[in-house]
Amino acid sequence: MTNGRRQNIVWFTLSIVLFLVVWEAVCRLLQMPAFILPPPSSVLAALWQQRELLFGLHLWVTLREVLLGLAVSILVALVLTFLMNFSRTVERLVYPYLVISQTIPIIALSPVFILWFGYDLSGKIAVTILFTFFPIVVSAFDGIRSADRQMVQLLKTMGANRWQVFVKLQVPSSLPQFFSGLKVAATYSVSGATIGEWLGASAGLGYFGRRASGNFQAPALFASVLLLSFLGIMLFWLAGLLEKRMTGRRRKRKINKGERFL
Amino acid sequence: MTNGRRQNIVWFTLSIVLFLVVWEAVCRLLQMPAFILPPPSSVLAALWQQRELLFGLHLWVTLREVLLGLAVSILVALVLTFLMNFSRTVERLVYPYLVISQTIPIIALSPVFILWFGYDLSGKIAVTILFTFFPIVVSAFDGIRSADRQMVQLLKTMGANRWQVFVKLQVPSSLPQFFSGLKVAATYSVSGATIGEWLGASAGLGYFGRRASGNFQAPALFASVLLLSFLGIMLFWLAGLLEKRMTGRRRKRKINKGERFL
Amino acid sequence: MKLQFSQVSFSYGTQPVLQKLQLQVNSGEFVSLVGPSGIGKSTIFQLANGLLQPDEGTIELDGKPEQNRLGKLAYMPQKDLLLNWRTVVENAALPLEIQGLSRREAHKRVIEQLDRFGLADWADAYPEELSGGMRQRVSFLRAAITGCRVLLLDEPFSALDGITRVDMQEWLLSMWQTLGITIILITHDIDEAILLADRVLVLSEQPIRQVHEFNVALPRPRTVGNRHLPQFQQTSEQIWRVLREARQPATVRLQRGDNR
Amino acid sequence: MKLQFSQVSFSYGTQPVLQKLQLQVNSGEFVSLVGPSGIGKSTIFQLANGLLQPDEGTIELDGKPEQNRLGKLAYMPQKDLLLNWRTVVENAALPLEIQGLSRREAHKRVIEQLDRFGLADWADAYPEELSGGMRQRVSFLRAAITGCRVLLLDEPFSALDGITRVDMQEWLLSMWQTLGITIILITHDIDEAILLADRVLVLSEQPIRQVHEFNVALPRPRTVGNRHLPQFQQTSEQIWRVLREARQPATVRLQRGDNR
Amino acid sequence: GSNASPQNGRSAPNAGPAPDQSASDITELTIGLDWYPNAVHSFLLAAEQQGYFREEHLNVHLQMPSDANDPLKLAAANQLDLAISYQPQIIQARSEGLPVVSIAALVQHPLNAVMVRSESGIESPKDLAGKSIGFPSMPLDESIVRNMVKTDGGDDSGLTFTDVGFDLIPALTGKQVDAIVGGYINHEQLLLEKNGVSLKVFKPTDFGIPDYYELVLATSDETLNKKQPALAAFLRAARKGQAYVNAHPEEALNLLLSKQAQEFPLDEQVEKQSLHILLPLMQSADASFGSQTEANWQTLSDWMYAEKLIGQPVQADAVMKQID
Ligand SMILES: Nc1ncnc2c1ncn2[C@@H]1O[C@H](COP(=O)(O)OP(=O)(O)OP(=O)(O)O)[C@@H](O)[C@H]1O
Ligand SMILES: Nc1ncnc2c1ncn2[C@@H]1O[C@H](COP(=O)(O)OP(=O)(O)OP(=O)(O)O)[C@@H](O)[C@H]1O
Ligand SMILES: [Mg+2]
Ligand SMILES: [Mg+2]
Repeated sequence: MTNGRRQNIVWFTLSIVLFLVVWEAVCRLLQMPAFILPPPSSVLAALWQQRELLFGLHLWVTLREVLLGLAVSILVALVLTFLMNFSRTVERLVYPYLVISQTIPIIALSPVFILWFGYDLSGKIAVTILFTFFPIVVSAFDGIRSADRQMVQLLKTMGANRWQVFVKLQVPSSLPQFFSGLKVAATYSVSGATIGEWLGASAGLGYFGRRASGNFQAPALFASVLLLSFLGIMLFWLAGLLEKRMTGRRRKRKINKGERFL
Repeated sequence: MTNGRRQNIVWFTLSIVLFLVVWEAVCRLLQMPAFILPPPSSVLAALWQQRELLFGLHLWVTLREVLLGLAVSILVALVLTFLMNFSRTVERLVYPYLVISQTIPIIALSPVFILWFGYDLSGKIAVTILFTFFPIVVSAFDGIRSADRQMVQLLKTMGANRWQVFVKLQVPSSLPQFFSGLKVAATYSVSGATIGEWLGASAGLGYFGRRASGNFQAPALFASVLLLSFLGIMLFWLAGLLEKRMTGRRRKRKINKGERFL
Repeated sequence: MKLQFSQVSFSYGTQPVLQKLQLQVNSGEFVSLVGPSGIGKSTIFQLANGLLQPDEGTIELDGKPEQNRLGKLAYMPQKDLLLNWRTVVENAALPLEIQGLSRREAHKRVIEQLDRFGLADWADAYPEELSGGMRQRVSFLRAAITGCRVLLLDEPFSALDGITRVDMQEWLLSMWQTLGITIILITHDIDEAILLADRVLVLSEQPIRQVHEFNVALPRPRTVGNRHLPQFQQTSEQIWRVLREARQPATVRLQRGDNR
Repeated sequence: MKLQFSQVSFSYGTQPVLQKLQLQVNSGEFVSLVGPSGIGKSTIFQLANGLLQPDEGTIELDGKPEQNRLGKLAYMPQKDLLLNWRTVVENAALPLEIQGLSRREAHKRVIEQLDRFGLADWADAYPEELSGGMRQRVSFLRAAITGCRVLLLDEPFSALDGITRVDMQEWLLSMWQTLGITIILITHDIDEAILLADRVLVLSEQPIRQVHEFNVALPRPRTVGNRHLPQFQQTSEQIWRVLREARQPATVRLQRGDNR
Repeated sequence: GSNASPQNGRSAPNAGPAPDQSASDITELTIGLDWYPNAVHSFLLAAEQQGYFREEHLNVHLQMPSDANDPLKLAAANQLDLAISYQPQIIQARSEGLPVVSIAALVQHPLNAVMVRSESGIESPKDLAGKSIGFPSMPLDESIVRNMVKTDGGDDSGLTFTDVGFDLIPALTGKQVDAIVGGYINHEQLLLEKNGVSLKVFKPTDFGIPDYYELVLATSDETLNKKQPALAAFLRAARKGQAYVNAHPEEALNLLLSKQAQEFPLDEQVEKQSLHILLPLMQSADASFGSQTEANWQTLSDWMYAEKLIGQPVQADAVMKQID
């Protein structure tokens, strides 16, 4: 297990290093203008130069937005999934709006957002929620509906009500699909917070990046993008870890002789 | 079946009408400034006024981008899923990039995009792919890995090679999860094309909307948003229809007496 | 609890399974259900426990027509249907949890029984780690522990070796006698059917219009040795005769309502 | 094809199942495997077919140690394991498709056999529409049709009624005789084990260190009537004795390597 | 046509060495606009329609931007021949090492202004002390407001700035900020007033900010080297275009409106007012259309350096070239 994790980290590092090498190579071989795509070396230099601002302020601002937004989003998604599962009417009335909410370009609604949420944290959280709840709802809902029919019936013969079928069977068996959605959402949460900051902010990595872009400081812009990516990867990884934790009990046992050939 | 579909349409219409009513009420009761959130009546008026431009030009441009983008995206996603399934090395090397690609704010890369893709269709398709392949890959890949272990083993005892296990078992059993992802992707494809148009375009609903927004013609902006939403809902619906088609054979039979109590 | 089918008809789509069937199992009775594969035994169970509803006729519990029979009868399905994320104890405790018992209490009750079922060392094992027979025993335990007054057992011992089977049969009989519950058992083993039951119901035609009843007049307690009693042999032969006569529709070509 | 286990040890984690087991099944032989639930019968099959590899010792096919045994032996697992999105025909045709036959050809071969299995009217039905016994027959057909020289059958008839079972047994025997294949059958029915096999192997201790062998010296063709022959009775009693002696570890408390 | 063929957008500008300018050869030029076509671009449309470009053997393609800064970056990367950009932007870019130079000033004075709602009680910049200001991602705008407040005798220490991106108007009308900077007197102001929001507008030049060129025409050092004759020709045609707009504002406006009607219908009234405001700012008695002075550039550059908006001082002759 620890061995596997160590190996994972090695692979991850390898893939990041490869990425940086390819990036540097692209910059040099294709002679990309540095003000459009700066080489990673200069980006890392900028990261170091701006470390106080980035790590002292902006990273934390964005991190808070992301985490709060994602947490509320999961809550919202679960409540929606729950309601849609228990009432066909709610499902039919609500589902179209969920889809609609994802097709509206945020720019169209940004004035409304500003009017309603202003420039404080709530606005960024709202955008993050808008960006992330959808994949969770769709996968959780699909997961819940795909619970084994025969098991549902067996539970009914035990006198289980809908709530018990939900808790004892549908929820556990939808976990794999729920986590697929959560991983996607975790990744998107970073973009959500960034866009949230673009609607109006005075701190955060998105704000920083935009300013850097306005000042033609491509390395600084990419330094913030690098941090954003890093944040996204961490969140994805955390979601994966959570998945292992929550569904691991049954997996752990599976990993025995029987799996040698898989 | 036809009855059920008719009922669906009734519900959908109901929910849309309700939406418009609530929207109109919000505008009037909260006295929203019309240039921020125009009432649906004026949006519909704008839609009618601009019908020639919208339906004659922009809708088709965007539709083409969306459909092409989504099609290529599905292809890309399937190829990636396939490669990651067959090679652990590919998975480990590629997966981090997939995540990275989703955390980078696209606007930060807009000059790079323009540099590489220019202003023609390919750029919009590229953005649409970037927006849509991820949910498909994550769900398809997770779906494939969650194929029943005992069935995998049984196939192996029949002498099946990995390809056969993939085709005969993993692919069919991952369909529900794949379609969860596809539905999410179909919804996002519209946003993808819209953002693609923002990077540089001279036609399309996103382009139209942005210009309307720049000129504070809120009704025109929301008219384009309305069409975009409609496009998104249609695509979502199509993905759902496809799901029913592809997994329907087994569902159709299931719907018999045994389902009465579900 | 008394269970009664009055003029019950049922069909899957266009394929009739039951036609105006009369069936009665008295309170405290032990009845075996025997018949060829695919005739409709499991279907009868699903009608009884409320998973299916008859197209015509009524199903009565204790003399009263009862629409909502779910949760009133304990049911052991033919497939073991264990939840693969629950351990042996957690799986068997499921119906108790659903009845509202605390986790602790439910687990306690299950653990008390594990030894009897040869599962004492496997309390925390997951279904994947169990052999076929062990899974069947967990499923059996799960049904037996519910405390319902009627127990529907769909081939509960089919995956057990002879000795374990006798063990389980004995346990079942002792439970039946102490608790005074009603048991209906589906089995393909005619000897088992006779040995355990007060009455053997034989299904032989498709769709099922009537059942052939055989009262088992052997005194209790019975042992495996009873097999050699002439009475036993006679009942057994009668049942075989009924089944053999009806052979054609059962195994060679099943009659179906539609003709695909 | 000859199958041989040489000094094979195997354990799940810390729980030993086989210890230096010697086992040999000759080409063209029909062998039954009998033993208490949970002793390791299915595990032996999984070792034979290559799903598991021994911790020690070798498994030989036709005298040669063979690491890659997957696909060389036909295997009918204890659970029916049908794909719920494939019809009866499509499920049974799966191994043929995997062997590279065209869909058409594979389906044709399956359809030829359906009648024999009492599934003729169910060709296009999905597994959910089948009764337990019908599912088992599909699974049996799927294994029997592969054309492999060795057939491993894990309780193939447990969900079948007596008549259907005899039918299937007869078909199996006739296939065995015409094709000259090797068959190993796990069953809990001692009579069935004796009636069908050349040799009955009894597993009784856990972990399995050795097998008790019983040669069945009855002439073929055999019928159900053979049961009453003294030779038959004698073998049956011997087997029961072995099993009864070993009763304790099997049902009361199974020995495990770790002590949770 | 206002639309570049996609091919050109990507590869035409650096497709091999610039061809020799033999009289019959047509030179392709791609120009990136600062924003979607509006009144300020009338001279380009006029030059095209009146055939001035053709006379100069030019084939000009217009390109819409994705972001206000993108055209300059793309010009610096030689992906565009010309970019309409902002004077402070050019200085900023040059100080960051982008090889860009201005070859003409299109709007001679700032359009940018500080705007507040009339009922806000803010009468002059000094009243902004302690207020919140919305700005569109440009640090320059921050300095402008601070200096205006100081020049007007106010205290700039309590000012709070929020980067509101592209949502200046909602920020102001939604009362999320007290003032906005970065809005143009020929666009945001007109639109707000048209929607019934009455404003007070403070012009930077009235409060100690150096006068600067709002819009300039930029190219890269390399393009300037390779295509100087074509660029000069372009300027000649552009001047003729502007002269035409001056002489026939009605026709120029209609040309703009009808061209845009195929893509997005512009508001006639707004564009008309906008053109009316723009024309006197694009040229005057002492500054012909397109003209720029080193002094002006140097003043702004020095001011920006003093304001720490740029890290390196930038010399006027590095960022501007008069090529005719
Ligand atoms: N869900 C279903 N849809 C359609 N037909 C079904 C369904 N379930 C069962 N049947 C059919 O109904 C008939 C009776 O099935 P049932 O499961 O009751 O048989 P059974 O007597 O329990 O057989 P076995 O001994 O093999 O388990 C069979 O022909 C079967 O194919
Ligand atoms: N994947 C596994 N992981 C851990 N233990 C296992 C696993 N599979 C089987 N076992 C254990 O190995 C032993 C032998 O199991 P096996 O399935 O071979 O028994 P069996 O003889 O086929 O029994 P039955 O007649 O009940 O099917 C059992 O104690 C079982 O719990
Ligand atoms: Mg059954
Ligand atoms: Mg077994």
